[in-house]
Amino acid sequence: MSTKPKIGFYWCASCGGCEESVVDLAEDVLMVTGAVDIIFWPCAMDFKKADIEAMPDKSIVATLLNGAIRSSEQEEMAHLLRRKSQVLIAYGSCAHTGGIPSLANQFTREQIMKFVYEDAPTMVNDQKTHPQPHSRDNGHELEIPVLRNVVRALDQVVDVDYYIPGCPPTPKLLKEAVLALLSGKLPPKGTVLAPDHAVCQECLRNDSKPQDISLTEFKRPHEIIADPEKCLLAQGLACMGPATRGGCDAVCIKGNMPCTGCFGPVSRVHDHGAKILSYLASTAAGKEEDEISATLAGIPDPVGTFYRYGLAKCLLRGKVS
Amino acid sequence: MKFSYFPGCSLKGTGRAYEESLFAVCRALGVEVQELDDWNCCGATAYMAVSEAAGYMMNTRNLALAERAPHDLLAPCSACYLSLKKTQHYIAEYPSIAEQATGALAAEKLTYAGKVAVRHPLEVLVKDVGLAAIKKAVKQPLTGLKVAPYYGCQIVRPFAEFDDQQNPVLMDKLLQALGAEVVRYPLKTRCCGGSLTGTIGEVGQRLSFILLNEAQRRGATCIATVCPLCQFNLDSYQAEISKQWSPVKMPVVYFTQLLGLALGLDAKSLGLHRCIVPLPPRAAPRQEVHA
Amino acid sequence: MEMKTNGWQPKIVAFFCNWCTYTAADLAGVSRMKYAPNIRIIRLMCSGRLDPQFVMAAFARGADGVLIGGCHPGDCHYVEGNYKTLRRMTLLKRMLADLGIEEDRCRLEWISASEGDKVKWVVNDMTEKLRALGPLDLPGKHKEWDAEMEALEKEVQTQQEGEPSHVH
Amino acid sequence: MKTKTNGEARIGFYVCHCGTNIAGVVNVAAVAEYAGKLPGVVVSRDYKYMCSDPGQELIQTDIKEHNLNRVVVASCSPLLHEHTFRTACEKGGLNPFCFQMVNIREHDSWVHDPGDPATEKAKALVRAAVKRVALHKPLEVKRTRIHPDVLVVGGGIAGIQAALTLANGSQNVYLVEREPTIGGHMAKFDKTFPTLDCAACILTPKMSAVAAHPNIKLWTYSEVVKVDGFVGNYKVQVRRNPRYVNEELCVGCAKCVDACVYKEEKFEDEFNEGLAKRKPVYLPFPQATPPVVVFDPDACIQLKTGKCKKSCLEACDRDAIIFDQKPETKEIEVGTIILATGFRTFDAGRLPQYGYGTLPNVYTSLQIERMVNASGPTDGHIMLKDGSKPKAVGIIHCIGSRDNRTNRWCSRVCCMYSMKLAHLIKQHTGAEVFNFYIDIRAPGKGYEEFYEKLQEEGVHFIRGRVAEVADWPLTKEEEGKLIIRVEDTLAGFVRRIPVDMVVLATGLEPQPDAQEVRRLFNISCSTEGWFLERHPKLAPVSTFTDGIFIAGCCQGPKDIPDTVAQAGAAAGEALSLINAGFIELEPNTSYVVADDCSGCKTCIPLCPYNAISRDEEKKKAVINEAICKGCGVCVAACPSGSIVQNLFTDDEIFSEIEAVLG
Repeated sequence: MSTKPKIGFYWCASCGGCEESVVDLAEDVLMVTGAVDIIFWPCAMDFKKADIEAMPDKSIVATLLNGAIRSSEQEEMAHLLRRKSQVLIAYGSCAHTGGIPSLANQFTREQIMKFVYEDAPTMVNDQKTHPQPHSRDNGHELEIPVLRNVVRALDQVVDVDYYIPGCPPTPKLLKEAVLALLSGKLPPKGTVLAPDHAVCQECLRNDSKPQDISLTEFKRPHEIIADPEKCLLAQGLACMGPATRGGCDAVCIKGNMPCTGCFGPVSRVHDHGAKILSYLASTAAGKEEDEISATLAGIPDPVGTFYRYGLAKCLLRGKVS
Repeated sequence: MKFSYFPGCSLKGTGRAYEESLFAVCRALGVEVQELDDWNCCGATAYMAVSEAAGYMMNTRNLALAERAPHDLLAPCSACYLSLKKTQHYIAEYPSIAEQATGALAAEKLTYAGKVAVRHPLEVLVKDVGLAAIKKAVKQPLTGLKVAPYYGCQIVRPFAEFDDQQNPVLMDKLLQALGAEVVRYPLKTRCCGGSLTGTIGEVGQRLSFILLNEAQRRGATCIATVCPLCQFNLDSYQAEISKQWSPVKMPVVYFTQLLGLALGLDAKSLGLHRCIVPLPPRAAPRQEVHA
Repeated sequence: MEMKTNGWQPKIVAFFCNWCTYTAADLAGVSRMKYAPNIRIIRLMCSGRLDPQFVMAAFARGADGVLIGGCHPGDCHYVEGNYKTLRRMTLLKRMLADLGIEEDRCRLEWISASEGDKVKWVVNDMTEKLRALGPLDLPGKHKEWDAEMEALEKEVQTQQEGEPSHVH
Repeated sequence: MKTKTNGEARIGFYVCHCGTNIAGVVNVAAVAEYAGKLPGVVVSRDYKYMCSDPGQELIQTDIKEHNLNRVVVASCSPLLHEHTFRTACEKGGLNPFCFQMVNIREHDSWVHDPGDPATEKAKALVRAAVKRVALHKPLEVKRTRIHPDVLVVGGGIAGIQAALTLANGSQNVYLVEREPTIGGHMAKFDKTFPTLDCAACILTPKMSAVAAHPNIKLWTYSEVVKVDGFVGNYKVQVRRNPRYVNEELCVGCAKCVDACVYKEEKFEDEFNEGLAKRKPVYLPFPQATPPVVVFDPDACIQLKTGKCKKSCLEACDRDAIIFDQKPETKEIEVGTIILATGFRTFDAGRLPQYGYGTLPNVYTSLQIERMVNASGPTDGHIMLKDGSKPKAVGIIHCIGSRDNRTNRWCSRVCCMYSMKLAHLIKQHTGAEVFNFYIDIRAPGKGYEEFYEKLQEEGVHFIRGRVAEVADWPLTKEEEGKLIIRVEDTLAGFVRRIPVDMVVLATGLEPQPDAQEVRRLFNISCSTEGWFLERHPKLAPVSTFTDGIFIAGCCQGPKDIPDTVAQAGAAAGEALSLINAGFIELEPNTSYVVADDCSGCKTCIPLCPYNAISRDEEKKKAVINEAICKGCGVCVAACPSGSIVQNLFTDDEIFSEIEAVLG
């Protein structure tokens, strides 16, 4: 039996982009596979849950779990992998802060089911059939996982050791994390494995930002052709860079798109959305309420904009009534 | 510009000239007035003195009727104006009265939401129609006519909503716009005797005398008023007053009548023939005035 | 809901600026004005110090209402801090509405140092409005949300103690 | 500074009874017991008066005996006693900022009824303070140098007194006055109550002393237009309006006035309250200081049209007239500022029922002051419009005071000056004098005695608010008279009292531009417009802005003795700062944690004092803590939580929020 350290990958409520990001390691993936045994990776390899259950507790050195937790099955797998792993890493925005799936916390489960199975424009369902957790077919008892009322980040379900942020994380961060694991030089538990400064520090357009921008209008990316050299915020785009953890090398901004906040906040911030709000409102002009409202009208969906990757980690955790 | 109109008893009786002149000037100035259907007594004096609650109920009914139309309610009689305003105030401030009123209205399937605005024609003419528009419409300026503006007590107390409580000036401004000379008349809000002229005559009439005598002393040709009771008190007893104290001869007219004259309307249509002490013909040059 | 409102008192966390509103609250005290005891005042030097995170934290920790008091526009001890507050609050109110927090639960008031009576009025008025809205109780709500996971967690625990078995 | 803050928090907690002020409402014993069980609290006590010496010693002893490193006191407002307890901590060997105060008097016992809710509130506030104080860090007090020069704004008796006190104490003073002369309202008075000494006799020497004082720079006809900086270091711009005269050359001989092409005095004389006229060029009054004429640009033909013979130029043998004089802006640096901008009198025309402006022989009190003054427009004769002496005079009190429709406050001086005028009128004319009053307010030294003296002199006092000054006689005797209609509330009936002259005792109001002035100086106003003192009893001449003091009627109506006392107090406060040489500033400033800062520049434009700049080499924000005034606006905005405000850190505030809720 191989003595190489055992590593697992798993996905919950996610788009699959995080899985792709592992492949984005390119030739470095060989370095990884050379150094570790991947014992569980449902996306790429045919291992079964029962195989994991059969393993002794803590026999996996590290599991990188991506995706938010929305269903009972995901919850169960999170518990299982937690038990079997020495180190559990929340990998990517969804596991880290709830990600895009947690925007669903603005709606009840019933609203979502009704929309998806009845009201969605692409849906034809005259019988108004909804999936049933328990059913009988051909004499068999069938069971599917239960959808939870709210979407959770991984650490809202099980204990998490480290976080690798990003939608998806960059190969660089993954490589550094794996190297740290292999070398055993791990930072204190709970650390986000990315720098603790904001994106602006890495942004090549930082110097082009004027000191006082006092915006009278916010624009959305499709409304302008952005100057590829200048600070996007100064051009009226609500860039989340100043309030978002760096480590991505400002990759979106290099693509002339504003930062949307996928790395989550820095460690000093308790509520990413509220902090984004505070900073963006501080750059707005106006002294009268009407004037201010008119300026801020360029941000049509504050919740969706400020908590795009982390409504689960909003201090309110979602829509509360 | 359209208003609901609450005449009250006076404008259909002793104050008929007020209604006639009001209608005439409104027509001339393009203000539409629609008499409130099925209105009842405002409860002034008699009811309010005996049972305030009954007074409020009666007025709430008038207000509820008025709310069926989307217009402000015009109440030219000072007593009506005050009773309606007072009722609105008490209903807004005291839930127990409001509850009682709601109950009373329910018997007639009426409701009152507290939305209708009660307005006095002086305010409507000066502020809504506007002095500029009135000035433009003047055909016969009242040049040389010396008028003592008399507001009486009720449109400024306790709710002076559209003018100064101590020193109301809207009528002064209106009369000046008509070309009249306004006499400084510091008694403009002093009591005319009110109901006392009917009960304790010598007390009430003495109060009327003071007003008439002072207007005369200050060289006024006439007194202009906004209130049917004031007009009645001041106009009707001048013979007795002259005997009792000293001779007075002072025409007392409604401000709407003077406005009508300035707009070139004929004296008859303004009800000027109903005055006991006639307005001298010089003031109404186009028409002979019958006493 | 009925059960919860039994004996329930609204909790208001207030953030008052040192120069105007905090002083006004002191004045209300010196003038012995009586008002509802539901408010807990936290002093900031300027309403401009108010980080929207504080409002979120207060709600998350169980406040039924958050009151922010600053100097009147043009009167800020720090020239323009209150305008910065106004900008943040304008956006925050919109966001809170989207998150299902009723408008009356988060209030911005300009109260100058001389307006002790306004402190009294605002606190009483806000307390009444919160009473009418009922408890927000986010800690309770979050606990309720998480109750759905308890069954599984328990099962996982017993599993750890005994033999591995299938959950479904 | 010795500081014991290492290791775990060891907190001492003290709750004050404040006599029964707190203990009568809040169960202090229960609060102390509760606090004793909170994490980190090692001593918990309640005590009768924590601010007393034994109370403070209690803290000091406990710090030593129990090795405390944090202290919390629950008592009154920190705005009152925070400094007291910080000092006590310091004396006990603790850094003064390892202390937190809980306001359970102004914010609790004084505003709530006795009982559980008040006690529960106290516990919640205590919980928050205890949790917060554990996070406190020792801080150093910052010092700032005090520029020794002082600016005094307003040259009435308050400003004069303050300026002289400071100048006599060897300080350089700038005295700025808007009018062409100093002297203010007092210069218009004839006598002062209750001693009846001549106002000019006591004021004129002070005015001359100001003009002659080597330490006082007197700028009349000037206004403060801009104020920057902070205590100890104010930069002030003063605009000197052109009076079209070289102040250095003019000696006030008034030859130009005689030579003016206007032979008649045609323009309203402000100093004589409209009772006299003056020329376009004039000396405001004989003792005007500085004794320099002034040209009225709205009246002078040369200034209005440029087409005048300019006979004044020839008349002036000192060539002092400068028709093309321009406004001039001076920039000065001062450490402290005293505002003594005074009041205006109520406009009696706002109450038409009293006939001011419409009835002849209705005067304001200030007009009578001028009339009775020997150098006034009537050479000291009190006379009616027709030149005759009045036989009966009515003085109506509370015009624009104690009235819901105008001003609610008592103007404090009207009762006394009305009695003074009653005395003078009686003395000068022998007339019957009637005072119509609501209450007589004579609460000063010798004031009640003065009231008694007036009664003995036969001055009538009728209690009742006058309804009207009427000119409509009902009897022969009333004809040609002013009839005062009043309900005599002591006799219980309505009276009509005919008089020849009516004096309206107009009240005091804030200056019409009080709001602009207070914005300029960044101080507060009451809703009425009076400048707000820092504390009505303990800091009556201080404002909420350090280094700015107020004196005289700009703070509220008061008489000359009180004004002079306040002016002295304000000067004393300024002197105490100057003598100390520096002021200790609250260390609640903010700083950037350079390692955390991403250099996003969000904070830079937000600072009202331009204290934040960008280190272009490191690409990080830097706060100049000497300029920072500690509002924390940048901290709230910093998108990466990289700015920390001392005494108000995020962690401290979050812990307060958490603990206050349970």
